[in-house]
Amino acid sequence: MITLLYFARYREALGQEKEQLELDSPCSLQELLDRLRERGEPWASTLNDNKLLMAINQTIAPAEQLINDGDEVAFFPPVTGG
Amino acid sequence: MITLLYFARYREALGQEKEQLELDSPCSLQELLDRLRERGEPWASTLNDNKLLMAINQTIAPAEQLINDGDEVAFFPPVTGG
Amino acid sequence: MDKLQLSIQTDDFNIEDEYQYLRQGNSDSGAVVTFLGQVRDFNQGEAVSQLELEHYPGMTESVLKKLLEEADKRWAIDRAKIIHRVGPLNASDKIVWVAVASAHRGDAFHACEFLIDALKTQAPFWKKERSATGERWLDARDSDQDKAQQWMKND
Amino acid sequence: MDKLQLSIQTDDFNIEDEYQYLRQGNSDSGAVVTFLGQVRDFNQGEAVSQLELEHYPGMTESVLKKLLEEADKRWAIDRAKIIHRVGPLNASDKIVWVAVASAHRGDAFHACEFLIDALKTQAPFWKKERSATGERWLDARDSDQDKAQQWMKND
Repeated sequence: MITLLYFARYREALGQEKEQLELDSPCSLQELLDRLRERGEPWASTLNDNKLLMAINQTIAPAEQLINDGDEVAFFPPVTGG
Repeated sequence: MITLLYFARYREALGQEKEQLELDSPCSLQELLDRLRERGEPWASTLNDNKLLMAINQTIAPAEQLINDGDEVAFFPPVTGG
Repeated sequence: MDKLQLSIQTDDFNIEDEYQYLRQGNSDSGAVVTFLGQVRDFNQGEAVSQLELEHYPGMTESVLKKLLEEADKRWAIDRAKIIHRVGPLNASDKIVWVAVASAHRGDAFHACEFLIDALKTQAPFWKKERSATGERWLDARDSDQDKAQQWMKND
Repeated sequence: MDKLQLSIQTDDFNIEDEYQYLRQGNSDSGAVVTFLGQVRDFNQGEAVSQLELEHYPGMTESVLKKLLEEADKRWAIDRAKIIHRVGPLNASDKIVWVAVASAHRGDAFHACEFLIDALKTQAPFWKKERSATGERWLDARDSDQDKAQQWMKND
């Protein structure tokens, strides 16, 4: 089981900030992202953003990084704080 | 008549912060400085400081600048504020 | 007292109090440089304008902690603190405060500017503007990315 | 309210109050950078230490005014203020505060650093340290001259 978090415009577009997902086998962030997009709208267009950032366990991670069971995975747009 | 002002360590060494002086004719800061040094101690050694700064009417001025009647002339060491 | 401090909070803060806290037991620092970011009046002429600050609790703190530690490695710092507000904010409200105390003012300036530049591109905060005409998420600015890149070149 | 302000004073000041004053009617500025110089504990281990700040009234104000005007020419500034204290000061007391508000944080950082660097080499203030072992006038530091020179090269 992994936890998915969505922030800012993604959270609003998807209508949720958090969900839990069962992972059959270890997969990469890219594979997870593809799987989510295959759900259709609003996933397909919301997560089809070349500026999308991903984090595993609160650290920014590249698309090829593997997700392990129990991980917290977050999707968010470029940050605009400060 | 011109007004002379001394600041910081010069003021303390000379035992005065201000004096007035009659100028016979227009003279440069360098000439005024030489005249003051000729008074002997504590003038001679106090004003014999290669870091000494001079101002005419509250603006830093070079040694060759001429002093006019009514001017305010100040002598002080390098500044250490802030 | 911790040398490096951070706070994510909804409440406003008093800069004089924060300054007193920074120098408490710290009379070695001759210089304190601070950056304050405040809400700009982005809807001049419109009656209502508000900013909503969202963040990623946990990751925010861990990113800011790493940035403070990096600043501490690169410059001579006696104390540093970052305060960042979240939640709804109004025009002219304080958003972020970065303060660095050092014996050397050059170090204080550099560390403070590094921290705000890095915060703006690395810390997971997002701003949404609300006005009478609607609301929109702010876009990240390329100029912020450029500023952050500069600090890496200087390594 | 004047865009460029300065104050030479014996009394302490409250940074939060000064900040409120800086941003009053000024919601354009997203960034406020400040430098604070405070009395260092120059006599660690000794019971008494005090600083005496002397200045040249009139010239001080005119030099600082010119520096503020120069900063205003070189960078995009919405508000700037310099406060410098004179008279007797104790360890950890505030000495000088330089604040610059701008729409651009880079400008605020540069203008603030320029102002304190130029103030340190051009404004007629002199510091005397007093402690249990006596008193002495501080010497100007070459490093301050070097910093001030940098700003001229950048012209």
